[in-house]
Amino acid sequence: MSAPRGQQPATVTLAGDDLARDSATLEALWRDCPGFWGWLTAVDHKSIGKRYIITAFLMFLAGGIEAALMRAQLARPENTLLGPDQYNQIFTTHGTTMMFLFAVPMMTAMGIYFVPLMVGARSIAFPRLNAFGYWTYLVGVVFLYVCLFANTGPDAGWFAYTPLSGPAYSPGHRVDVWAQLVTFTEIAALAAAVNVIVTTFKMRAPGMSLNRIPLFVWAQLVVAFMIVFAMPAVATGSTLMLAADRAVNTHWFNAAEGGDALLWQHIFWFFGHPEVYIIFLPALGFVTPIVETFSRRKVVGYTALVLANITTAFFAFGLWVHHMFATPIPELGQSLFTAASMLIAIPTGVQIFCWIATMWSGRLRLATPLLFVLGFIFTFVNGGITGVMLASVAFDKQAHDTFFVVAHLHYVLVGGAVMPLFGAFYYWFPKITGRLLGETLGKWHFWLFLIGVNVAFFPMHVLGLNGMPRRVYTYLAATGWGPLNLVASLGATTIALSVLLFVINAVWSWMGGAPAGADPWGSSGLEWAAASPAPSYNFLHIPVVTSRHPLWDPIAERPVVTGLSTTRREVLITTTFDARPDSLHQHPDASIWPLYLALCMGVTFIGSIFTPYLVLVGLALSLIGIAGWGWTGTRASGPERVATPRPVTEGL
Amino acid sequence: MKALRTEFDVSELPTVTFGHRSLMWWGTLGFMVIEGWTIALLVASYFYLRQNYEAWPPLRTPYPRLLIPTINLAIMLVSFVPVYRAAVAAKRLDEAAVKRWLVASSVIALPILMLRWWELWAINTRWDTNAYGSAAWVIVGFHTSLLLLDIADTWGLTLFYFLKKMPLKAFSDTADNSFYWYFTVGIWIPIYLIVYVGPRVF
Amino acid sequence: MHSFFHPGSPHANAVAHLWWWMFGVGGAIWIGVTLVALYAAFTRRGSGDGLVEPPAAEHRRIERVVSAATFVTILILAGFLVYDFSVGRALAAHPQRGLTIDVTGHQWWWEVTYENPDPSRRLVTANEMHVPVGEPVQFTLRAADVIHSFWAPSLDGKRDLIPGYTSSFWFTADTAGVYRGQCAEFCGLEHAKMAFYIVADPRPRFEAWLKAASQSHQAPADPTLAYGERVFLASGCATCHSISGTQAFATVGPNLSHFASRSTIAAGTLTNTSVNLTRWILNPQVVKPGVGMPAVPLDSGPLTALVAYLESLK
Amino acid sequence: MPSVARAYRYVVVATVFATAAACEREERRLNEPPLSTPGAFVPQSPLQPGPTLVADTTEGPFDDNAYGTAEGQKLFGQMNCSGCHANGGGNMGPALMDDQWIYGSTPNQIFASIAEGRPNGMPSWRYRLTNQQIWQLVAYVRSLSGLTPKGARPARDDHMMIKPAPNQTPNAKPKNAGLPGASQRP
Repeated sequence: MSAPRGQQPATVTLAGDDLARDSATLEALWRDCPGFWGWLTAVDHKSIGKRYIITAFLMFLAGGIEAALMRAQLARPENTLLGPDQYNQIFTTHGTTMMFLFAVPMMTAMGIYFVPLMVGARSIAFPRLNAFGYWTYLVGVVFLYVCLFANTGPDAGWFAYTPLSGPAYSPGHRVDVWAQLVTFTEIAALAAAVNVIVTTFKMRAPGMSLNRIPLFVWAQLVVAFMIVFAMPAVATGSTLMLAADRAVNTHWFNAAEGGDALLWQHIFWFFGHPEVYIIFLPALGFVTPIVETFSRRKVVGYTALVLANITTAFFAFGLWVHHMFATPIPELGQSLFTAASMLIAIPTGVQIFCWIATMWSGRLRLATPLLFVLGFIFTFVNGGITGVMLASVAFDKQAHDTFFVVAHLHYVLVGGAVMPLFGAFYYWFPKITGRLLGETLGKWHFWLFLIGVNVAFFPMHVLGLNGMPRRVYTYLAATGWGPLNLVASLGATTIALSVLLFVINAVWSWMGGAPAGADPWGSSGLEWAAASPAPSYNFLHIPVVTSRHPLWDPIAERPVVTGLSTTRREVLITTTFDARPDSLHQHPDASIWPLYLALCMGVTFIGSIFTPYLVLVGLALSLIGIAGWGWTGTRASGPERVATPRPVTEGL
Repeated sequence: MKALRTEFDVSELPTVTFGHRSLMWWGTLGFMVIEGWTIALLVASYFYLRQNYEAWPPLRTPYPRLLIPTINLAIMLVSFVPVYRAAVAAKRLDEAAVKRWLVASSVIALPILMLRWWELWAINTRWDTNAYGSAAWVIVGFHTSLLLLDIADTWGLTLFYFLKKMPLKAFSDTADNSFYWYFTVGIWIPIYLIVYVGPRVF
Repeated sequence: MHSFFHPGSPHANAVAHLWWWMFGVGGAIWIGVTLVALYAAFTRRGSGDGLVEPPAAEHRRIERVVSAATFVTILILAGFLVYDFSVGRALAAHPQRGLTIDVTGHQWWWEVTYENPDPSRRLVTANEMHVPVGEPVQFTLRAADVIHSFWAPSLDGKRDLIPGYTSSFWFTADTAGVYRGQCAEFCGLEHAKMAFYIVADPRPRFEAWLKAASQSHQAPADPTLAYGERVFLASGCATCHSISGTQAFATVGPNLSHFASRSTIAAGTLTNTSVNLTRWILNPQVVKPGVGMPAVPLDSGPLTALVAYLESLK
Repeated sequence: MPSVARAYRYVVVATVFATAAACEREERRLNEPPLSTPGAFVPQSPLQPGPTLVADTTEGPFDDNAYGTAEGQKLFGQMNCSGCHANGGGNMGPALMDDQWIYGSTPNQIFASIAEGRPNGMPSWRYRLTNQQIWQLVAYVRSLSGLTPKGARPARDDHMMIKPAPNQTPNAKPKNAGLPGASQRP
């Protein structure tokens, strides 16, 4: 049993070779199988996370290329580079890619990779579910892009407003592709969310009580809960309503038979607005550790930051109608949503103030990650302020669906999410690859990106107020929108250049960058206690946490947990609130079933577009998969001990 | 590196736990929340569409039939008994009893599944007739998919118990399976009231 | 005029004022926050690995500053909220019912109807509407196919036209002039080319226009024009378009009575000249790919006559 | 490993086919030269007896094009075809959803019926619609009775449902009642 309180526990003196032997055993126990097969059956949260991050980044590049095409088309009036048909497919794919295939998966991927490391766990709660999520997402990615090249790219906007996206006005299978793609990404996001929640609740290192959880993990946890309540909405709308309307002629959105076009907007934005914060809160989670590390100081207002996260999440579900101010809905309702939309600025403001205060009272090292944080503050505050403007019903009726909104949302998402993300790349790249990213190229990347973003998006505010609507494939010279559009396009080129620099930097550094030790920045988080790149078992000994900044504790000997099995994949389960050791759980070995099931999902959902029979086939096949999954799951290697009704560690 | 000090030796901690102490329980709970929330959204949409009509069900649309759904509801409520007993037996680690009650649960699941087919047609309006029909069909249809999943789960588990030597932690899985069944049947009660009884009321 | 910055009505004016306030205050905040961040970044630099542990007193001071900043934020937001609500109430107030114009959004053009108790004087036109200056004008908005959005930035905010819904709003143009508007909700292939014009005239000129526009045509005396009319009726135009006083009364496409009095063709895509019109009739799909109007391959003779006829419909 | 390589090759081939099919189905033919009338349809001499006989073809230019068929669906409503054909159910004019075809079910024959008109009330649309529009109508009319590829048929129309959506109707084998197809002609 665990050592009772008071009595001084023994110090384990581990000689170097003992350590080496233990780590070798654990490595053999936890690593994925070698070779191609091993790649298909991997369940290690780090392999999955790495794939997720790389795939999502490729999607970022794809979406960027689409953006570049649009900017090229709009660079001058009545340009004929793209026709309306191509333009509509491209802007729809751009939005869909950036929201569903880049932003959300990238943020959840960072969680999948780092949450277990940051809470000091050997693995994520449900490794096979995790792998299943990735494969499902990959099926979606391939599906969308094959269809785009087959001239079947969705063309009704990433918001797919009915009735335009309905059967009567979107013939063919283009919108069906969109509807099913959403289903894939939504399954993947939910899988990741459940994983993050359970990992955070039940697998934290002993001593990491709720008030010691790192802010990165807090952000991921809050976002996981938002995903659980937001994603089902879009799934309901796209799969159970829109796809049904198109395939089997239900009448959810057909006014002639009692359906309602506005119902779609309610459902979609009930997901769509929280979506913004699902992308944005994890980014705030990146900022805190970066600020702490590079100002050599514990963050000001930990509690305030946690509460800000939670209140933001709550408000986020009360804002959706501010996307519908131009529709015929009651004035009173509108004012309520105005109030909510303005209130949400408060928690965000608090966070910004806390970080500035931290830097103000710290000793700064202006490394690239911190530069990106400064760029984030500069860019994002602008987006936040235009956001407050848009909360006003009167003004929103002018700016809604114009380039002003385009500017606003890019300031918020590029400034608020992508900038911190790049900062996070520079900060955590060593932990993933064991090597540092080049600083010089990094600084070039930062400055070009900052300039590009502002040159590209600032003029759009003016364009919108000068009456340029969104989603137009061209405009007449007489409108006088030409010059500013040209400027914006030049800015877009600059962004493209800076991202290219980053790709070069990443590839080059991964090949032969400067090797980083376990903790290159002198940070405080548990993830830096593991070697870089982190071994398959994460920690040789599960650490015991005694403060919010474990690695900054001025203690002689680090308290650890011993006694975890070295013959089966055993993880430590702790109590939900104060993280006391509670029980052990055997984790599954590598498995092919996640991939198999994901492919069955593909058959089912993609098939549903063409014929119901494929749905039956898919379901039948997945039954086999579920059986196999369960069969390999119900296995125990080694002795089993059944819990007595009361928690074993009650005495602690 | 710093010297290490053993704070906890966990080698003796239990490996089989029930309820909120087991990971699987939390996972199950997570998916219950997701599915329950989806049904809540569907029901909200059902009432949203209801505003577009004076009469509900709409003019010249018959009431849903009550006979089959009521019978099936009764069977579902009865099914609580074997499922509950299976959970109790599992917590008592009584394998024989677990097998017995799992078989009972699997058997009672069969008529539920078969009656569900006629239950769909008992809505008495096709999904492509009007928005009312669409809403009713989609709600019941979605619940059917949950039912299928849960029954497949139960049958699989039962099968495993007879096919191989199950580890002790399978008892915990059995308890979670019952837990999920409570949810699937529990959520059906409001759906039954809204979709089948509702049109006669509002 | 087609810009938020040139308000032509009390509504647009009020909103513009509101925005300029938010712009001023917001801009100040943006610059302020940035400067503080930069100051911190460039004055607080330093090397060394030791942690910074400010004394409790200073820490409390910092926290007080943060709370103060938060408090100020709340005050500013409250200010915005009050101002916005006051503007909102002003805009929501409905005047005594004035002139009412029915607007129906089609893919991709605007159908405009001036109701009149006397059905024969009911006026149907497209993409260009005239309103009297200084009088409240009420709009009734409907959609024929998908969602469109009616927006003339210089006059007022936008309103969505949603199938199954009828929405209405009003404004008063207080300066005479021609105001451009454009569909603001993505509505398919030609969403980009779905503009309209609102001509605000003093009452007498408006009356004159209304009178002229509600008259139906006599059969043209000039042989060329007469031929043009025969071409219009014979070569399929009449299947979709209507011209008052002729046998053409189809409602698929825009109503072409008094076509010549409009300044543009194809919902603000081309200026209304005989050259453009010829181009448009011969192959509309080049000008506006996907538009409902098919190419009408006419020989030069009938074509010129048809164009002459249409351009004569003042 | 070779097996994997072969699998990849199959995937590529399948993708190419899917692409080809999809392109055909999804194309928006916005600005293309006006389509011609079917060769046999243009009357050779004014002395042609009886209804025009048309060479059979299996497919019209828009039969497997979703957008074209949808345009045909729009025209069907705009030109008030329902006035006589009642959404294909048949009333004053013959039903279009069943497998009975008085003047033949091949694209060219339907084109002839629309363009020339037929006795007892079917007007001629030759000078009202362009060939392209008539071909789109042909595609829609054929989709009503399940003669066109399922993937390209329009689904539910956003109006009151008087008929099942074409994409719900089973593929049909027409009984070419009345007029014999060109193949059986002496």
